[in-house]
Amino acid sequence: EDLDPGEGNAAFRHLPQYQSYLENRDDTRMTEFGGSVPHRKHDDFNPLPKGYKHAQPYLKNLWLGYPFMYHYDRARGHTFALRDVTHTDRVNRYDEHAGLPATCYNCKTNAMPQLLTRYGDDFWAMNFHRFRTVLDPDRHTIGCTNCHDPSDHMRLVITSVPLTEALERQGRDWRQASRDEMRTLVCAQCHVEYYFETGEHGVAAKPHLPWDEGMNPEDIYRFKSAGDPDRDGFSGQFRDWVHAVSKTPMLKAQHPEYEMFHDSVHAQAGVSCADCHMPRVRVGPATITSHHWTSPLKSEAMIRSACLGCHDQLTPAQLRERTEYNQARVWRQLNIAQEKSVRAHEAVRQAMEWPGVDQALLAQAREKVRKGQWFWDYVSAENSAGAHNPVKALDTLASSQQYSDEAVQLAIRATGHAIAESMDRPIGELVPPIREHSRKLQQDPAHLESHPWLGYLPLLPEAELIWDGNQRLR
Amino acid sequence: EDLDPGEGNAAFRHLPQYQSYLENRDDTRMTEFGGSVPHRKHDDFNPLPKGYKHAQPYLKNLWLGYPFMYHYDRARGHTFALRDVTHTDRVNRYDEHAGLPATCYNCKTNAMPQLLTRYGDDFWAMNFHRFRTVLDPDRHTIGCTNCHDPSDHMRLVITSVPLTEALERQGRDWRQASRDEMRTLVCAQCHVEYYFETGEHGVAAKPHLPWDEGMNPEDIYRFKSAGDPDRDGFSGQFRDWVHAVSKTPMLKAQHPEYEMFHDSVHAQAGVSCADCHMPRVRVGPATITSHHWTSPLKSEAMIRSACLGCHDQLTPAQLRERTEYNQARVWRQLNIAQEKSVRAHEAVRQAMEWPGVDQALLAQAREKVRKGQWFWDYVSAENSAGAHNPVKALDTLASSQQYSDEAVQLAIRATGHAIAESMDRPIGELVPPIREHSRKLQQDPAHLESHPWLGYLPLLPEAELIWDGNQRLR
Amino acid sequence: MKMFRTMAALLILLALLALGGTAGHHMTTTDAFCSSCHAYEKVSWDQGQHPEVGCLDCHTGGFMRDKVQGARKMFLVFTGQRDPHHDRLPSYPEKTQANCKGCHLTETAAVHQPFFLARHEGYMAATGSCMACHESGHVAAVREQRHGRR
Ligand code: HEC
Ligand code: HEC
Ligand code: HEC
Ligand code: HEC
Ligand code: HEC
Ligand code: HEC
Ligand code: HEC
Ligand code: HEC
Ligand code: HEC
Ligand code: HEC
Ligand code: HEC
Ligand code: HEC
Ligand code: HEC
Ligand code: HEC
Ligand SMILES: [Ca+2]
Ligand SMILES: [Ca+2]
Repeated sequence: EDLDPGEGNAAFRHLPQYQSYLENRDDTRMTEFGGSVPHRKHDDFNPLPKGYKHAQPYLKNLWLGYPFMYHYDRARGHTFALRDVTHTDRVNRYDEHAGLPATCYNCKTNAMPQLLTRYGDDFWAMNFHRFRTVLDPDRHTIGCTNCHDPSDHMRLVITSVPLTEALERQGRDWRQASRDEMRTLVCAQCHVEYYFETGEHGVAAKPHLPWDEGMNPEDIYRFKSAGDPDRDGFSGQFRDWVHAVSKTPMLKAQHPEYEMFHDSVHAQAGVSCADCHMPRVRVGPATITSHHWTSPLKSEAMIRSACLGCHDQLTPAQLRERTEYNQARVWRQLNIAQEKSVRAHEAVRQAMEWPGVDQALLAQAREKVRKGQWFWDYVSAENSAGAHNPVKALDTLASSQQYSDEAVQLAIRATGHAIAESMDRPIGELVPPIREHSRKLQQDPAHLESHPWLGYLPLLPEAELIWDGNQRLR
Repeated sequence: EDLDPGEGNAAFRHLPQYQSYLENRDDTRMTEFGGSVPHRKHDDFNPLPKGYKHAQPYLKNLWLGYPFMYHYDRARGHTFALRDVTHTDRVNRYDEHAGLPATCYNCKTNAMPQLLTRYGDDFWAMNFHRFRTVLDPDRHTIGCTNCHDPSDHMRLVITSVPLTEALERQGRDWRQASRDEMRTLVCAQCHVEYYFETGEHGVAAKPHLPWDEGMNPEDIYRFKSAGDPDRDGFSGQFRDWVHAVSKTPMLKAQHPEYEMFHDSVHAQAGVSCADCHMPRVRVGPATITSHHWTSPLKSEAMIRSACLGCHDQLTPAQLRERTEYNQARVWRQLNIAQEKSVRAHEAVRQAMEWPGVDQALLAQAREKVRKGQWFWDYVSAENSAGAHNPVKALDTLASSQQYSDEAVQLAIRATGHAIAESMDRPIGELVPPIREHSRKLQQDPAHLESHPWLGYLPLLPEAELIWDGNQRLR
Repeated sequence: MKMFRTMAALLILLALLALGGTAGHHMTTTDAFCSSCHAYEKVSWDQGQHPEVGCLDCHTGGFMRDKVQGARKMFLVFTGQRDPHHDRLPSYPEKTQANCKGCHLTETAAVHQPFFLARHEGYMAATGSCMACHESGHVAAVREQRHGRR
């Protein structure tokens, strides 16, 4: 490529903030429900670093037919972003065509302005692989210029096009935002739910933030049920993919941290992301804003600097205890919602195979499957295990459970209650978790026979890895 | 009765706290989810003061066979306690025998010490009616000596026998408690879950606090599943009553404010009931502890004095908004849990009538009905609509919904899935709410035919009201 | 540096006190002197009902006790054993209360405000403490900020 993405982060290596930024390279520490070890998020059967006690065993089932079924790890520091996106199995590294578009770089690199200047709106839909060798995993991973304007004393700026446009649609301009608002908006560049516009109605593969009817799960669900082609870049019902087993048009939620947070008690009190994730810390004689974005619960010292400024009535131990109190309850309901969502797919599967099934009821059942899983994913994909807004997380999960149960009920009704009996089994027996799956495994017919649900996937042609990170292997 | 309960509250009428105590007589103001108008808690079809928009329409169904089905109103001020207990239809005023024992006075009068001195442990099981004319509704309603020792400069004291004993079983002595602890313990005398000991194993009808395994819903449920006769005053499974329709051995939760609160974020921070419900207020040149126990959300001024001492980062409007944000979510899930609990009773009812039903599965179904309703009632009977601990309230309601759903599933299974179809209808059609019911109505055969579930109640012999408050009518 | 300055100031004060000169005596009986340690009490007093009444009007146990206590307190602060800005301080409401009574439950009051006295006899019979109903010296909400919000 004839593109020079520049010196990137290295240009700032002499600033003390850069030193603290390098701490993002520590990916060895977990907290009870969070932390930075990039384990497989469905893996509750291996110890760290591969799995973790708090995992969601049915993730591969729930995402069957969508690249997320191949690979989904816990997030780690910003310094790894470019490395991780070029190693993930979600992107097809066995083919010259990546399957996923270049748009994925939007939230992984500081070079987006250069890329967009060079290619304009064509960029988004380009082949992901084209930029593997252009971007350097250290210099061009998420860094200073994502949030700062170096030509204006490092003033906070928004460089994300999707966020700028989403705000514009709300009649807001980040240039008018207060300093406090900016301390959250810089994060909302990436820690937000998104979808890709369709080429038909919008700009192919361009990320779009679905906020026009509100940021809560029911608002975004409504938004995605009836797209306005001009405004939203898609028409009618949006679908990220069709579930391989239940043939339901599904939605995927991604990291809606900002959306979960926006109506929390902290947001109401004017607290910003940076207040908790970028506390002021002492570095020798200077006091700087920490640029180590990670769980604030990693140590007592971190809780002290992140929380105690406001929470002087509580000790660090109490703050950790209380956050975990909330998270434990959210986590319990999250995993129950997960199981109910699996059951809903299975009910639809059984109903589909029933001769003479009532198609109208089946369609209603699918609608509830879609809704139930969306409400679950709003909490599941959000990375705080509920800490950002426990009350909303729990209410959302209760709704998810109810929608999934209704899906089962509708599917049973669609068969004149014929499948009532066969559905009446514990979930572990009815549908075991898919423990292993990847693009490589999907090339193996024996693997596709190892779980009833895997049989619904097409066999992939045998192929070898072409790309590994920014290395071309063959 | 040859008992002089003394001058009671009138003895303190010259103290400024007494003036503020008299404000408890205002029963005209509501808040969004709380307040003091004593409307019928199931009535969502009449305007105030009889009903209210936030009501729980299925209460009479859920308590069928238990006195609560006759009458259950929103609580109002302490000054009404004796009036209300002598007017409630839960106590049988149509018969010389009250049906409920004198023990009910335990939390309605300041004369308990005198009563217990006079009658000892015989008091609890005595006829409620015997004391109607003994206690004066103003002088002997809840008042100063419930919480204060006038012979020791009004020091805070615990006069409740059940609380004193519950603390003792935990190895605690309120005489050693700090001032802050006492500011909560005085409320825990009454705002707690209780049951009555059985005459067989304990002291007949004596109130007992079920805290020996913990205060959370699952702890108390376990406690009531296997009573230790010596410690608990009952043996094996405790039951408050058997549900008229599903024949399930049920539990009733009553006002577990202290239990809901005890592991909340406020409790963890050392906040006491009195901090929010008895703020310091100015009375001319004096600044006294308010003795108007009511919702702190009734006015901006109240929020200011009750909350702003700690919450200086939030405005009164924000505090109200946030509390209602939590309550609205709890309330939504509360009413869904309520409907699922009704459905569970109905499933068991249908299964019972199925020839050849599997009795073992039916018993399992009843176990889940009992559990689901208990978890619901822990939140329903708690008077803050979740404000005291929203995260626990929501988690508890999710569990309730799950247990009730499992009950339905088990009942269906017990019939070899025969009732799957007849159960598959909206709850409003399957079982409509019982809107009117009372002891008087239960004397009318036509009324018992007006709702399928009412048919399960025995017709009561015709009778006229004998008692009205402390007036004998005939 | 700040620490050093405080220590120096305290040493001088201690010296003045030891000399027992009138200047020293005068200086150590001003409200400003007290406020140099008791900032929260100063603010809570400012907002209370006794702007005209000085610290020592309420907080005196007599000349000797005041001086001995004063020297002791300076020693405690000087040696870093106590930090009056953050530690919970002892409180002797009975002693203070004697001074309340001295000003308010007087012969004059008995003559001019007999009802006041009669009512207060009742109040005191019930509670035994003026502070049950009056935050007269200090507004409690302000004073308690020193101990954390509660
Ligand atoms: C009031 C403090 C607070 C605020 C404000 C806040 N967070 Fe968090 N955040 C937390 C806590 C606590 C956790 C849970 C960490 C854990 O479980 O170890 C967390 C977790 C996260 C995680 C996952 C970290 C991990 O360990 O896996 C991400 C990502 C995150 N927050 C991003 C954001 C963003 C973006 C915003 C603003 C929209 C935000 N946070 C606002 C406190 C906060
Ligand atoms: C709107 C911003 C945004 C877009 C667009 C985006 N991501 Fe991400 N990505 C994030 C954020 C924020 C995280 C960290 C939080 C998390 O993991 O949920 C993340 C984490 C990741 C990770 C590391 C954790 C994991 O999921 O295994 C990978 C890999 C990744 N993204 C790949 C992709 C790919 C592939 C695409 C394109 C399909 C993409 N991202 C598009 C924001 C984005
Ligand atoms: C994800 C967003 C983000 C990234 C990436 C980022 N910063 Fe910052 N930076 C902030 C925020 C937020 C502040 C606080 C600004 C404020 O409070 O006004 C800040 C503050 C600063 C400041 C002002 C001094 C201080 O410590 O508060 C400097 C200098 C700075 N950053 C340098 C850098 C450098 C160098 C990098 C790259 C290594 C970098 N930043 C990457 C968000 C970011
Ligand atoms: C340009 C996109 C982008 C921006 C801007 C951004 N993030 Fe991230 N963030 C990511 C991605 C991508 C990851 C995951 C990287 C990976 O796992 O490879 C991540 C990971 C994280 C994590 C997890 C780190 C860990 O230790 O597990 C936290 C916490 C976090 N971000 C907080 C923030 C906060 C707070 C801000 C704003 C001050 C912010 N992020 C701004 C994209 C972004
Ligand atoms: C800039 C101020 C600020 C910071 C920083 C902050 N908080 Fe808070 N927090 C608040 C406010 C304000 C509330 C609402 C209650 C109140 O007014 O105190 C609150 C409420 C809470 C609650 C109770 C509500 C709930 O969601 O359960 C918890 C728990 C909590 N914070 C944890 C944390 C933790 C953990 C951190 C650090 C990672 C943190 N907070 C950082 C201001 C802050
Ligand atoms: C942090 C403040 C706070 C504490 C501490 C607190 N409450 Fe409350 N309480 C509330 C709020 C807020 C409501 C909801 C009022 C409403 O909805 O209008 C409430 C409601 C109530 C109600 C119902 C009032 C009504 O309007 O119907 C009762 C009874 C009650 N509390 C008793 C208690 C008891 C007993 C304790 C201690 C075990 C306690 N409260 C501790 C704030 C508190
Ligand atoms: C352990 C203390 C306690 C005992 C024992 C007790 N109550 Fe109550 N009662 C309360 C409290 C606290 C309230 C206010 C909160 C509420 O209504 O939930 C209340 C409220 C009431 C009310 C007014 C609201 C309503 O429910 O209609 C009536 C009537 C009442 N009780 C009757 C009784 C009767 C009859 C008994 C005996 C079976 C009884 N109480 C036993 C504590 C108790
Ligand atoms: C439900 C419990 C309860 C009842 C009933 C009650 N009080 Fe109190 N009272 C308290 C609490 C709690 C305090 C605050 C004590 C503390 O903070 O140490 C208090 C404080 C007082 C004080 C001390 C001064 C003050 O205002 O803080 C007096 C005097 C007093 N009450 C008188 C009365 C009188 C007179 C009645 C009857 C009209 C009464 N109390 C009824 C709980 C109660
Ligand atoms: C002796 C028993 C008893 C004690 C002690 C007690 N309560 Fe109550 N409380 C009741 C009863 C009974 C009612 C309901 C009265 C009625 O509706 O007839 C009630 C009602 C209430 C209400 C509802 C008032 C309204 O306006 O709706 C609040 C709030 C309340 N109590 C708070 C407290 C607090 C706070 C304490 C401790 C400081 C406390 N109570 C101590 C028995 C008690
Ligand atoms: C004596 C101190 C104190 C009083 C009084 C108090 N609070 Fe709090 N409140 C806290 C503390 C401490 C937290 C935990 C967060 C923190 O550290 O600020 C908190 C958290 C909260 C939260 C967030 C947690 C949740 O449950 O959602 C809300 C909402 C809240 N308080 C409302 C109120 C209201 C309403 C009142 C008055 C009726 C009140 N508080 C009175 C100390 C207090
Ligand atoms: C050198 C700092 C200092 C100065 C100046 C000072 N105090 Fe104190 N004061 C203290 C300390 C330290 C304590 C706690 C003593 C202890 O822990 O025994 C205290 C305690 C008190 C107490 C509570 C204990 C008691 O004796 O009743 C009162 C009242 C008090 N001081 C009043 C005053 C007054 C009035 C003045 C001015 C005449 C004053 N103080 C000047 C440091 C000081
Ligand atoms: C040195 C004499 C003196 C002492 C000691 C004293 N007072 Fe006073 N008090 C006054 C004077 C003078 C006023 C009139 C207000 C003013 O101008 O400061 C007053 C006013 C009051 C008032 C009425 C305030 C109003 O709003 O009308 C109260 C109540 C009071 N004092 C209580 C007390 C209490 C309680 C104490 C002990 C803690 C006390 N006083 C100690 C002299 C004194
Ligand atoms: C039980 C509460 C209570 C106690 C204890 C109490 N007071 Fe009062 N005080 C009041 C009230 C109420 C008023 C205003 C109405 C009145 O005079 O009764 C008042 C008024 C006053 C006034 C103002 C009189 C005026 O003319 O404006 C003074 C001065 C005063 N009190 C001093 C004291 C002193 C000194 C003590 C202790 C010996 C004391 N009080 C104890 C409740 C109390
Ligand atoms: C009108 C009387 C009055 C005046 C004037 C007064 N105080 Fe006090 N002070 C009190 C009373 C009464 C208490 C005890 C309160 C209690 O324990 O309830 C007290 C308590 C204290 C304490 C103990 C602190 C604690 O935490 O209990 C200190 C220190 C103190 N005062 C210092 C001062 C200083 C310094 C001034 C002048 C700036 C001052 N006071 C003026 C009446 C007064
Ligand atoms: Ca999405
Ligand atoms: Ca009970």
